[in-house]
Amino acid sequence: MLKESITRRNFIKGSASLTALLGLGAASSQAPKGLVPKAAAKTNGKVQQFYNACPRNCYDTCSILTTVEDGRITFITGNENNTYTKGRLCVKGNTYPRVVYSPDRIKYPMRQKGRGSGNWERISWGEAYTIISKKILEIKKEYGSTLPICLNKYSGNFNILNYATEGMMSSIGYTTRAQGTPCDPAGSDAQGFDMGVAYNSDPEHFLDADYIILWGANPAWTSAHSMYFIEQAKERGTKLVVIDPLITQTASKADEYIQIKASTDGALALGMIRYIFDHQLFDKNWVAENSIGFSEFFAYVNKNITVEWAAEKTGVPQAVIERLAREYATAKPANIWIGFGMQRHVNGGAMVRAIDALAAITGNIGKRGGGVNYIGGETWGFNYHTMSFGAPEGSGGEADRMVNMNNFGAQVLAADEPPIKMMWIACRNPIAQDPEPNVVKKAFDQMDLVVTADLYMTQTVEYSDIVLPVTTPFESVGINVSYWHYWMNVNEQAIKPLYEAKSDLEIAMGLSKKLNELAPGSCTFPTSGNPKEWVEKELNDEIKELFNIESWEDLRKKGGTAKANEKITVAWEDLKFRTPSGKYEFYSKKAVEYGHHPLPVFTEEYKAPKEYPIRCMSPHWKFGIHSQFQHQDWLMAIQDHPYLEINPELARKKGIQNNDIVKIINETGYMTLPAKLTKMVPPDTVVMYEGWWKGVNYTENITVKALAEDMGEYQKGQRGIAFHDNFVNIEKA
Amino acid sequence: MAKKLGFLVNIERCIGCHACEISCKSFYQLEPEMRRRRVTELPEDLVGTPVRAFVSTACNHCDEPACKNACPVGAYTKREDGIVVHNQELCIGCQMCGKACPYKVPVYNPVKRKMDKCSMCYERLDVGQLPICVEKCPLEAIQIVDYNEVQPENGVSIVPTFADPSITHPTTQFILPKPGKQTRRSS
Amino acid sequence: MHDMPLVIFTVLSQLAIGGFVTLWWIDQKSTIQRKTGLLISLSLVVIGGIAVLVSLFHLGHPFAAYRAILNIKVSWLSREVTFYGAFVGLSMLYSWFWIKDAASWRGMTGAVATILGILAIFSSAKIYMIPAIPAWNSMTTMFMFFLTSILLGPLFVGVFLIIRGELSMNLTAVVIVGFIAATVVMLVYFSGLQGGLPQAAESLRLAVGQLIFWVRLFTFIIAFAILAITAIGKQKQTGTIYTVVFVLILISEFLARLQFYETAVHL
Amino acid sequence: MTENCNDKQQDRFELYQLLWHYYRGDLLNLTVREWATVTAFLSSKPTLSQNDWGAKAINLLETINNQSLETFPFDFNRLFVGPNKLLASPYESSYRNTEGTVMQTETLKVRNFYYHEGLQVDREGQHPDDHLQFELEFILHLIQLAEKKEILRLFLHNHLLKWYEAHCRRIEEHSQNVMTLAFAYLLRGFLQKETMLLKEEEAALC
Repeated sequence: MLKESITRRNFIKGSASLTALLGLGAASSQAPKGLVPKAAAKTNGKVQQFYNACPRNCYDTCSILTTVEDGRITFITGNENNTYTKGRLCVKGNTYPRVVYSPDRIKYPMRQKGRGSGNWERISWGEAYTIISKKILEIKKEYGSTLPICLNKYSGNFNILNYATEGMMSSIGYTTRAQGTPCDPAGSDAQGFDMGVAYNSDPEHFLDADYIILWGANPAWTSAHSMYFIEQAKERGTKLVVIDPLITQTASKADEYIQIKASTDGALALGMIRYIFDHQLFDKNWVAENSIGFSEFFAYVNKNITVEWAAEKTGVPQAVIERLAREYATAKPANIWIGFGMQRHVNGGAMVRAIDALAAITGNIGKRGGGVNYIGGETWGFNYHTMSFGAPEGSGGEADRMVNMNNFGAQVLAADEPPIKMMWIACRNPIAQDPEPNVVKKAFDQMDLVVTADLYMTQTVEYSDIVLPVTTPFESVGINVSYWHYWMNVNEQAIKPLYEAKSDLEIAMGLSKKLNELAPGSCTFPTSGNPKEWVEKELNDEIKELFNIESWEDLRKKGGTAKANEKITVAWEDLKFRTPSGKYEFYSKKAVEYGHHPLPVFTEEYKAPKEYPIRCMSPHWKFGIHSQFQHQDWLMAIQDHPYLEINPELARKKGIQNNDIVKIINETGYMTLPAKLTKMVPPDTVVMYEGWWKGVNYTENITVKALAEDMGEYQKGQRGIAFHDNFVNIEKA
Repeated sequence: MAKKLGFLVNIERCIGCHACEISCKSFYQLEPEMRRRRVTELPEDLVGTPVRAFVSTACNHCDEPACKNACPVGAYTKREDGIVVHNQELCIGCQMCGKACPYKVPVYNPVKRKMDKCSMCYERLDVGQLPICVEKCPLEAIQIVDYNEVQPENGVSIVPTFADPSITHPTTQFILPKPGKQTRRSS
Repeated sequence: MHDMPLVIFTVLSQLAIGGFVTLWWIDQKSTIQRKTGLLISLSLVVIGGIAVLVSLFHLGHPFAAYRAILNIKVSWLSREVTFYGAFVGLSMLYSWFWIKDAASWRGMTGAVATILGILAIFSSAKIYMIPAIPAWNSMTTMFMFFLTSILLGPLFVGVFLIIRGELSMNLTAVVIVGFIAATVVMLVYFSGLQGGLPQAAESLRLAVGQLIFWVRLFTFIIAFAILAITAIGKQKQTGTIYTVVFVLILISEFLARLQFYETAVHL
Repeated sequence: MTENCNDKQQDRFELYQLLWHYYRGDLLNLTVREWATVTAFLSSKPTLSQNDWGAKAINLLETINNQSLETFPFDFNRLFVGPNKLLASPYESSYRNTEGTVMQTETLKVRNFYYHEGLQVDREGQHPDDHLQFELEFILHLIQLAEKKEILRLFLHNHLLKWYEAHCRRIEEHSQNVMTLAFAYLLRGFLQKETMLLKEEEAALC
């Protein structure tokens, strides 16, 4: 090796060589080896292309074509073999070269001396594994189980191989898990009660719709590729209706926009249903053949609901409700897309059930181009091989212990017998994204060890003891599907991992190896393996048949992306619902089991406390997914700070002008940020978009209380958070 | 007859996502501050009812390019097909083109110390490919039109915030959004 | 402030051209000692040369500046560079003829250089008379550029001549006419901005909002007043008065030009 | 070559070597006593002691105590390693393109230099080739071979000497520790000398 030869020559030539003087050998450094003789075949100018998959928590889950020159990514674009994304990426996807090559990336495993101190020292992977393993074994010894170890991992990377982190945890014993989802729980439960499970139709079928209602969804910002199909449909004469409390980017494109009072969507749906019943516009045959409990529901509506009441409740004029009901009921097929934001209320689940009922009574469910589309998981039939190894023999406890991801801080603090002493965080940034971040920090304070695996220095990393550098999609192998479209995307390794980054799978293998070295048999996770072999093990016969592929390798060769068989792309086409009765259940005993009313009834919305009369909504932002992307320089060059959207009328009352700094406050906390005056928000509401901004030490969640939604336990184990029932006051700062 | 290529930007379709801008930047590996295409927010009351509207603009490949007349080194040429090309080899970075352009299209690249602007990806067009922004717009809101052949229905040469087209006769045309029906809550 | 090289270039080049024309004209009409003439013409060459050098700093690639004459067919900037370059060249030659004391050659080269200088200022103004920047796009730009020359040039030459006791012409009258014209142009300019396109009005708003606007006006008025009062009072104008007026007006013009660039609002 | 000339060459070599060790992170765990050796070593180099920046560096190093040694690795990591946004990136590309992104054209140009000499970075593609540590190692390789003088001159001229000042400025701006500050001065002082040396060589060539 050349480095050594240099060093040797130094010794020979340099009489007072510093190297010799201080006894510096190669071993004393963690630095990369340095320069070595060049491989004979090496030249610059080699161009290659690879298929990648965007693994972020996004409807669109794009198939990517990556150009690599001299081992460096030079261009990233959409894979044209995919008819949903059509070779195009969203604005965030286009920034991937920066995500990979940003000098801000976390490069090496590091340990912080004093949590939050900013005093970091570099350690080797070996040292990191040793510190973590020793802690795990110590905890196991002290508490008799691994339950004091808590995993908080979620949606930062949905590559199937990333479930290795959960697998690694299962392989050391029973642990505590952050369970649930901040995303869709109430709505998913609602659809679960009504139809057995949430199941959406292919978004490419928007083209077949005669009428589209986007109900609290903003695909222009959150699913640009779906927006393409919606615009195409519009151009062909489909009417687009958007129902939303805010004039979103999508609402700006609607043929008709209806501004609704937030959290009253259920009342609107029920009002429409009453009109449809009154005018005999419902599909009698459909409900007779495919549902149970219709007569009870019919009676409930006729007894309790009037259109006048709905108008009063929702702020939508009666005439508009009636026209909307008539148009929707007579269009064939009519398509509803329910956004996740709509159900982030204390009555979110009930509202989704009411909207489902609207689609059911008009016979729109099970029809191509129709349906009540929310989320789906039909293509997620992987083996989840990485999670299959089980607890080692002699590990204490009987099962994993669950804490609610959505009230993580408080539940970690409350956990007892045994308490939680160690946290492993992957694919998440809880301090930025969870409600009540100050409580989450308190929970961190209680830990003996916090390990975070991440790409960037987030608020959570700042508050960790050990940080492990992870790979971008381009540096590892994987496979991805979507919870919205029907494609499966291959992820190839396009470049070598930068610095010392490792994938979650490699980390799991490395930790297992160390654990087994220190205490043989203490971890059942395999200690080695080729990622390509791992990914092949994810595919079973059913999923191969569904996508008409033989293997991961086959999918790669076929263009990196494949669409599921047509037969599953129309939700409930066979009308075999997965409810206990096998029918659509207006009357759900399952709902009763979970403590809810059996029928899709109206549930009151959360009322604003007197001191905090202004609703502060925090919808998704177009330059970010949760805490990802927005901090990249290309996007910072477009918008470099968060802002608060305020209606000019409210601003006038509060003496606030454009760009004034505004203080938002409630009992949970406060923050200050610039105002943007806009009529896009109603006068009783302010909007701060969700995201993690570079150089900004707060997020929209500072004032969000861990207020639970009405549903979530049935499908997701835990209720979600009513993110949009966040009430504040504002003043000029 | 020679071509008259120009962009046709459909504001009705544009969702202001900036993918055109960023894909162009990525393809040409431009610095963060540099944008050959730029997405700009339009006034809220553009169509009467409040909406979020954006317009995406790049070089307008004018019939009478002010940049071309301002440039002291003759770095600008207007091709037969109407594309205004800036030859960076010749540029001495005097920035006069940027001053003269009513649309502030040529921008200074502080690294190369030369001006930089959209070339309608003529190298791609010449081999039968579309410009990056046209190909990568998720909504297909940008097109290339030969205005000598086609006069698009609804195409207009001016949008609010856009300079008077009589100065340089830009070839870009826009399709303005149609107002939708809105039911807004009264306060 | 990145237009600072242009501010310095335009003011100094206009000063040099104005001074040159004054010197040449007086030399035609009466006699100037060889030593004095040489001194003035050399100092003008130096100022003219500094202007060229400073202007290069505005370029991304100063060493490629020679290419700037390539587009003379259409580009006013090319024309400016060409005419001004030729002017500086001829003014050197002109100085050479002072050394040689060749009066008739001086007359001829001076005449040609005068024409080139006028063309250079004309081209210079035309560069900025562009629709893209409404505050610039009027004949006032042309007048202002020439008036800078008329105010600064004669005073510059005057200072030398008065100190050496050779001032044979009433330069004060020329400058006072210049002051009056400049006042009129200024008023026309401001009202033009006020009543012009929104961007022009914005330029005025920006300019007035800056302290240097008032310093510029103040120095202008004081300089004008000193010259006018001393002229009306038939008081003998001294080198000191000329120098003070020159310095004040140089500051005034420099600040005016700085604002010209800094407050330019693009369409 | 004269003895004097040889000495100078030896000094250059040793200073590059020290900086190389520094950027490799080899010096993070030295004791106060070992630092005294290093300081004495530096004081013996006329190139440094006679240079303003070099003298400043030596003065600072003489103030080292246990406390400064304790915070030294943390500050070193904040500046050059992470996990935070690097306050003084050690990668050439961070200074040569405005967005500071690594693995860009500049990196490739550096790589080409290595290739020309039959070298490459170990595990190429994982660590940007233009990390200061590699550039210094490359210089150490060239400096001992008389026939590589021209390559060395070109490399210094096209690369290291083009960006070290910006790098030093960032360290000076963000350093919270005498050690890192001293090394910024050291790097600046030494490379200023190198710049002058190159100019002299060029003049000699003319």
